[in-house]
Amino acid sequence: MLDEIIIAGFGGQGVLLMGRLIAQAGMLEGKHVAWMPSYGPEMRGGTANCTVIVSSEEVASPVVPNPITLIAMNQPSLDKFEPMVVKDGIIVVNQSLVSRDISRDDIQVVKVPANDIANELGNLRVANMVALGTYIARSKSVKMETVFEALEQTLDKRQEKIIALNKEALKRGEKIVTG
Amino acid sequence: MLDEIIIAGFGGQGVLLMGRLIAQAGMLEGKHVAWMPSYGPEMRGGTANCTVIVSSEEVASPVVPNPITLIAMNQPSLDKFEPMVVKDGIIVVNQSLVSRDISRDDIQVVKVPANDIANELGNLRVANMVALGTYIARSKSVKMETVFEALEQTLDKRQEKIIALNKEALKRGEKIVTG
Amino acid sequence: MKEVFTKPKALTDVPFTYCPGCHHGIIHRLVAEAMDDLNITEDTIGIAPVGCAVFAYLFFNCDMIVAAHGRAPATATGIKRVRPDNIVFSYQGDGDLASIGTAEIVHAANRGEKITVIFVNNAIYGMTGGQMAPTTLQGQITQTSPYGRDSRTMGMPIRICELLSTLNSPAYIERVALTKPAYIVKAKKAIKKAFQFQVEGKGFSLVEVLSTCPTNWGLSPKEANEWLNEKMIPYYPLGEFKYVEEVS
Amino acid sequence: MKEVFTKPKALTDVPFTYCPGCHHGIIHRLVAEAMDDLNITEDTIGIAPVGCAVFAYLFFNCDMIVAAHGRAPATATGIKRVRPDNIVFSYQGDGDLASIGTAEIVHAANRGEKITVIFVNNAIYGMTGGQMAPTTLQGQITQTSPYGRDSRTMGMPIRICELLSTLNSPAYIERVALTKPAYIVKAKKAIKKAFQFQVEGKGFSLVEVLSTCPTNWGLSPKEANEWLNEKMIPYYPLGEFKYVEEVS
Amino acid sequence: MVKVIIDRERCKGCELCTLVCPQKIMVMSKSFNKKSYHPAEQINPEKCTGCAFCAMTCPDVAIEVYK
Amino acid sequence: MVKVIIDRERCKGCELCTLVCPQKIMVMSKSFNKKSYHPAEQINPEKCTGCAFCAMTCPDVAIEVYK
Amino acid sequence: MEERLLMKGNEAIGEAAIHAGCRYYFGYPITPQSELIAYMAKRLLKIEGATFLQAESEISAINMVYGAAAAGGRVMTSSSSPGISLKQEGISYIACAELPCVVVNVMRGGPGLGSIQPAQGDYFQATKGGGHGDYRLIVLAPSSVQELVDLTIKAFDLADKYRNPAMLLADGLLGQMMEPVQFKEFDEKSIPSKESWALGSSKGREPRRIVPFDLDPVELEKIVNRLKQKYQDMQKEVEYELVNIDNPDIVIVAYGSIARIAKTTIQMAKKEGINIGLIRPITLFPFPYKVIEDTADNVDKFLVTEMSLGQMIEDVKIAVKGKAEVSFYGRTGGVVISPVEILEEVKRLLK
Amino acid sequence: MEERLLMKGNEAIGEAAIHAGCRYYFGYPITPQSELIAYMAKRLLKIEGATFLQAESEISAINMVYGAAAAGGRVMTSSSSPGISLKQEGISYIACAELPCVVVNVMRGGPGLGSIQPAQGDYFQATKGGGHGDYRLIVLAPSSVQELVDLTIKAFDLADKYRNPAMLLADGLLGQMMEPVQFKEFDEKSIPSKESWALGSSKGREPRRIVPFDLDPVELEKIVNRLKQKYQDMQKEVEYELVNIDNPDIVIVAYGSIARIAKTTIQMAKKEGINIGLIRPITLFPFPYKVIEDTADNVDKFLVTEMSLGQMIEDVKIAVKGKAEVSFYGRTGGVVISPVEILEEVKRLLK
Ligand SMILES: Cc1ncc(C[n+]2csc(CCOP(=O)(O)OP(=O)(O)O)c2C)c(N)n1
Ligand SMILES: Cc1ncc(C[n+]2csc(CCOP(=O)(O)OP(=O)(O)O)c2C)c(N)n1
Ligand code: SF4
Ligand code: SF4
Ligand code: SF4
Ligand code: SF4
Ligand code: SF4
Ligand code: SF4
Ligand SMILES: [Mg+2]
Ligand SMILES: [Mg+2]
Repeated sequence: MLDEIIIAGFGGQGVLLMGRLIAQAGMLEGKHVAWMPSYGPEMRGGTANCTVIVSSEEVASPVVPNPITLIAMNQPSLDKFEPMVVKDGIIVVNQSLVSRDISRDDIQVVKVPANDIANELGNLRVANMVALGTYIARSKSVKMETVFEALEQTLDKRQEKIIALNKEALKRGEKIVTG
Repeated sequence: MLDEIIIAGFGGQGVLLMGRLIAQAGMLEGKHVAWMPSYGPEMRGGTANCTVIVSSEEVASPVVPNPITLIAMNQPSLDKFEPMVVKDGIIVVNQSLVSRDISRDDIQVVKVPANDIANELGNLRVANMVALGTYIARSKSVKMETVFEALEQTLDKRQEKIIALNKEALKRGEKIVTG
Repeated sequence: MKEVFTKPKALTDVPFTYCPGCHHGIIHRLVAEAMDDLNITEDTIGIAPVGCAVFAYLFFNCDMIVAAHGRAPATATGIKRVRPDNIVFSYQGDGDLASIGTAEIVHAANRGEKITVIFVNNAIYGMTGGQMAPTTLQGQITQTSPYGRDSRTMGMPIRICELLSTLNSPAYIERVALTKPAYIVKAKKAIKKAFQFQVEGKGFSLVEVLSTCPTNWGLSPKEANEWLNEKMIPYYPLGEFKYVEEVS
Repeated sequence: MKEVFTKPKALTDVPFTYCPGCHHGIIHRLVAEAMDDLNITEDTIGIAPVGCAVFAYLFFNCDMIVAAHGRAPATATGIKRVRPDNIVFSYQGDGDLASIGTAEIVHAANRGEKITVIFVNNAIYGMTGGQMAPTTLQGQITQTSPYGRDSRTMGMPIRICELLSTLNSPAYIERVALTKPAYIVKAKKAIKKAFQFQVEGKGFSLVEVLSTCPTNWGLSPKEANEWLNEKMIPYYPLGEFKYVEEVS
Repeated sequence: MVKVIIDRERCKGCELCTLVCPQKIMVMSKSFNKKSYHPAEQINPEKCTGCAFCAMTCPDVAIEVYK
Repeated sequence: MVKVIIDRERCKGCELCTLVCPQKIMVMSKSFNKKSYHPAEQINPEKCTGCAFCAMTCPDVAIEVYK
Repeated sequence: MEERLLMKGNEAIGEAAIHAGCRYYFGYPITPQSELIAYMAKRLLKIEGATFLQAESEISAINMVYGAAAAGGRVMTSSSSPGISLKQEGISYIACAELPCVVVNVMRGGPGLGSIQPAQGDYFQATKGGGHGDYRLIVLAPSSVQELVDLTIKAFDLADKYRNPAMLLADGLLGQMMEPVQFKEFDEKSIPSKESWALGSSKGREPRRIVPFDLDPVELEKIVNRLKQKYQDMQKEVEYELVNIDNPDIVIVAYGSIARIAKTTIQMAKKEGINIGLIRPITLFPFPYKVIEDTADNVDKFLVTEMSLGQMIEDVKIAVKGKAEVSFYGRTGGVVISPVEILEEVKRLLK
Repeated sequence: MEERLLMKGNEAIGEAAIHAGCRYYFGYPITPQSELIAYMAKRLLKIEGATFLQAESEISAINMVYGAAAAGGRVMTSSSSPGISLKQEGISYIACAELPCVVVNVMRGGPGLGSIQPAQGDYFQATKGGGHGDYRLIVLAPSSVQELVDLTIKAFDLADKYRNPAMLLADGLLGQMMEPVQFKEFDEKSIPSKESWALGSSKGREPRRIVPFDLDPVELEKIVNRLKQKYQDMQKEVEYELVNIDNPDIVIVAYGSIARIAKTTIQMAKKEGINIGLIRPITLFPFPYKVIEDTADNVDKFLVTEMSLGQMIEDVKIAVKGKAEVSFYGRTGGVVISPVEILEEVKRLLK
């Protein structure tokens, strides 16, 4: 099993956390994982992105010029990374912030109105979890329960409410795929 | 023609200047010359020495482990450098400050009571010129007139008296050899 | 219509790369206004530091160079000695000037180099993500003082104006802030004066500007301004520390 | 017979390598006397600088290390942090401390490192043969100010005690001289106090000792003493600059 | 009459101008600019005194004031 | 009685002790030591007060004073 | 089995250092190793008797390390390229004084202020001595977060064993990435005692002197010869990884993060029927000359690939002794080489 | 014929610099180059508009050089080994910014504080870049006082030609010795104009920016590739001296003062019927690989001799490509190798 994911969005959208959770969950499931952020001041105000690899084999190159999966949390990210996705790859796109359609026809697209759903849930900040839920449901690279576990390990345990909300968001995202 | 000279003495005895004058004179006579001082704080209060090479050939190594000539201005210098002089080499020794005899019998020794002569001349500081005069007379590596010329080029021209005194000292040193 | 306020000509059109609410932008503008006012832009050589203001070379309409971290005063010295007729300024952060560059600023000031130094004190290392600066306040939490600056092992914040004012040679040293229009007016005067001193050949001048770093302070721009007023100004009193009419 | 004056035990038997009349020797003795008096020799770690006193490691009967030029305060910091129960002192010249080591001394002082600094100000670089130091007097001729120090391009001499006293953290700073027995008595007290402060955990202490360099000043030891009295003391006033009973 | 021009695209939505306007007529827009900041906007321009406090304070030189 | 001991071989002939002796009984010897310095020597030892100024001043710790 | 933790490279170095008993850290912030200094602050400031100190500069930091090492502390500093340049004088002192310490360089693009992206342009500086005089660092080149952990621990051990500074030569890619890591149990008792040489209280023994110089050349030469002997002894610490080295069409020599990228190239090549071998030096000093030389007896072509204009290639050439062709592929400025690029270069060479 | 002057090496460098139009000097005292800084003070302080400045440190000095070079001045700094280590960051900046300047290193024994006697332990630092990142200095290695003069002048010219820092790599022996020198007429008009790139008044032109970094790796790589091209172009400046190279029993490779000592060895050997050749690299970067490789086609044995533990030998090995045996003889710590020692080593090798 192998997934190579690029997750991209605005600085404040929590894309690094999304990647971390996938990696953490992969690790908990005994897979080989690697997570690689973009870094430096160019992130300031601009876009942020990270790369995650989940694999049953040892991870060689952590750099992924051509991802199997792209999670595009906003328009500029889609513009930047769409051309790089491999043939037959997947793009999970945050429909709430992306107006245009995807131009390539050799890839599979999953649209999720992440911000709208997050708004429904009462907190725009969990839009990332919504999209993450969609990704997990679609790719099955890791199990949803393991992501829950990863979430609990990563977030401050005393913030039960927030954890609950995040889980809720993940599930709502999942529904986009599972219906 | 080749002479390789080590001149050694106390810090204040003017041994560096002696070397410089030989080198300068050699240069004026169109010879190849090199001058090399000992340097650094170990000189402070201790001994000073320099190496001079005067040659009709280009000077390769400026370092002379085994000099042809040694001018020893005091006892410690003689102790240190006597063993290094080449067989059949020359040692010009400042008899005023060296009590012992030279132990080697495979070298030629010229004794000059440089301090005493300088004292006679009324200035202890020209002991170096006395010894230099002796050396030049003995070695003939450069001509005395050229040393005079070098002296004039090196010392402040306004100090005519000092130059005259130095020349006088050189001549007195010369006499040790020429009689 | 009359221009009441427009972008100074000494600024390029490149939008600043600074975070929202960061005072670096205001300081840049005041420096540019001083250049405009004194009509020296074409003769000025500016020195960007290593720090958030490393990008300053993009923003000023004059010749610019990026110095090594902390060494801007030395680089300024080199430039000014070759081009005494040009106006040379360095623009330095507090990590740059008060930490790694301590020797350079002390000695440039002491030599009375005829340069202008704009010293941006935001009590933190901005560019590298919020580490403690020599100017970080007692108790302030940063990446490298995660439990608050502890004066017992990390020392008290250094007051650069006070320190440099013990030297004979500096001609003009002042500390200003930007958290109110009235302060900004004063800051503008100070920065202009600092260039004026150089134009008149009077010697070393330095303006310390208390500045915010909302990003690394973890505060909104508004809160950052308040924090500066409440915490920084009491420790770093505003005012003129040195003003020498005639430098011998 | 009673000993009125004997060589302190904290000195080894190795004869000093300093030039005739050089005050380094007196200062060494005073440091050793302080160690004897406080009975701390066995717990003391000394730091020799790069300068004429680089050989200090030969002379003191305690553990010693030679620091890189100017960095003795940093090296002292490293040692003291690992061995807080030892007494750590650095011994530095004016080239070492006031020129290349400016950042290190300012920040060690500012952190209030619990170390003792003996600062030997002889207004020149002794070891390297007499170049200008930051403390060289206006008009003074050296190898690198052959026409006299010119304050217009080389700045005025830096007064280190005054500079460091603007910082919060140093506990004790004093300037002394050695040109008269009365001065020597005072210097001895100051140096002892500087160690005493450390023994009591009070924090950073520094004693600046005005010192002669007959060799590079081109003066006899006697003339050097006179020059120090007449030229240096007026510019470098003797006295206590900082004395903090309780360091917070 | 005073005219205050805000460069919506240079504005980073820091809100500092709104704090210094004595007339309280600088407010933050609900809309986004291209960098996804909410830019400042002026309401009730007729109340503007042209004091330029807003412009002086703006770290992004996004405000110009004309009379 | 006071006894002043001068280590002739440590002495570098700097003359500083001669300058501070209130009794003017420290003088420079005409002879050389091994390092070719003229060492200090005490004359009229009976005049010595044991003030130890000479010893305090000696940069080479060449003087010891006993009472 | 020890717990697997997902850790960022920089933090993993920090944790490994503390795990290995490092209690003294002196550093100065610089990207891309800032997480390391922050991590050391967070951890060491909570350990009684430990010291975390943000120095006023890299120079001060390395000279604090010098002092702390002399006093017997297990001590570390870290920085990135420009900051490491500033430490060269200090490192030369520490090497001359024969003191153990660990210096971490998380390399970034250069020269000058460069960029903050990964690079390998400091190979010469690390392995040949960027400072003055004849000295060498032990240089370890990790290529995964787990190796950051293992080699950090090893760096401390080798530093103590040889009383020599050891450098962990990483890059921004390794420093910034996260991977699962495990910490094997570490026996603090394995740290050699420093009581026989470190500075401290001299009660009951002769005072000690740490003196990195001797104005008498003959004496200084003795010190240098002692170093020389030590560097020869270190040869036995050579470590490297061999991949697919049996009968390859070509052998890639690469270290650090580029070596793992090359592994992807190898996998890709296999699919195309190209047989690529890999020699990955893990110790850069001592350098695995012998295995490369031996390999050159059976292989015609070597490709050295580095994120530089070509530095390690010189050591490879020295090892190969003209027995095989040695080519180079590099990118600089912070550009990370992609597996495809390397593959294309291989194909070009095999044509 | 120009006048012959007896000059001390350090002073000869100073006079040559001024002769070549150098009007800006920033330095910090250190033995054994103190006469040079003193000479610059004496001369430059008397020239209207020139600057002599004793900086507060070597770091400040090199950063002043950076500024002065950016402003278009013909500028120099000098130091000795430990001081040169401190300049590494600054040198890397200057190289990245493509600014011309001359850096003099009068080497002394190392590592650490070392000694103040002659040594050649900074070869790696000079030729491979002791600083971070991919850059190179032009490195010239004089072996007589006359060459100190000629190569100082050449260093300025090459620095300007390539807009790259050039290093004069001398040692304490050359710096301290006196030999006769001559100054050929120098045409100040030969100094290339810097008006097209130096900082100054921007009236009538676009403002200029000297920016030794780019956070975009791809952009930074363009800068580095420009450097690379330049370093390739520099290959044509290779200079070396060949002695007795026709049919030697063995070839010595040596530079600087050791090369002239080796010449004495050659003379001595001739008397004993031993035929020794000498290749003396005059430019250490670019290094004369080709002549060494070509020589290796006809000669079995090479002896590299340096006042170090063996540094240039690596370049010789790279050049020789295994075609001949390459041995080493070195002394360190400030010990000057004697002609006899070398001869004995030669005899041992020829046995
Ligand atoms: C020699 C060196 N050390 C460290 C750094 C990393 N660095 C970049 S900016 C900076 C400090 C920035 O802080 P400051 O000077 O206060 O400026 P600010 O960003 O806060 O405006 C540091 C340490 C560097 N580039 N070079
Ligand atoms: C990095 C470095 N720079 C320069 C030197 C050369 N150096 C040795 S001692 C010294 C200065 C000595 O002057 P000071 O500190 O005043 O001590 P003093 O000899 O006067 O007591 C210098 C510059 C050095 N050893 N290392
Ligand atoms: S990090 Fe701080 S100083 Fe830097 S631009 Fe952002 S707010 Fe300003
Ligand atoms: S050179 Fe000066 S400071 Fe050094 S020992 Fe001699 S007199 Fe003392
Ligand atoms: S000019 Fe003054 S009144 Fe008008 S909007 Fe700006 S701050 Fe408000
Ligand atoms: S101050 Fe400037 S950047 Fe901030 S909100 Fe107002 S217009 Fe926008
Ligand atoms: S003890 Fe006093 S009186 Fe006696 S010799 Fe010494 S200085 Fe003179
Ligand atoms: S003070 Fe000491 S060294 Fe000087 S002359 Fe007197 S005894 Fe000798
Ligand atoms: Mg700051
Ligand atoms: Mg001094």
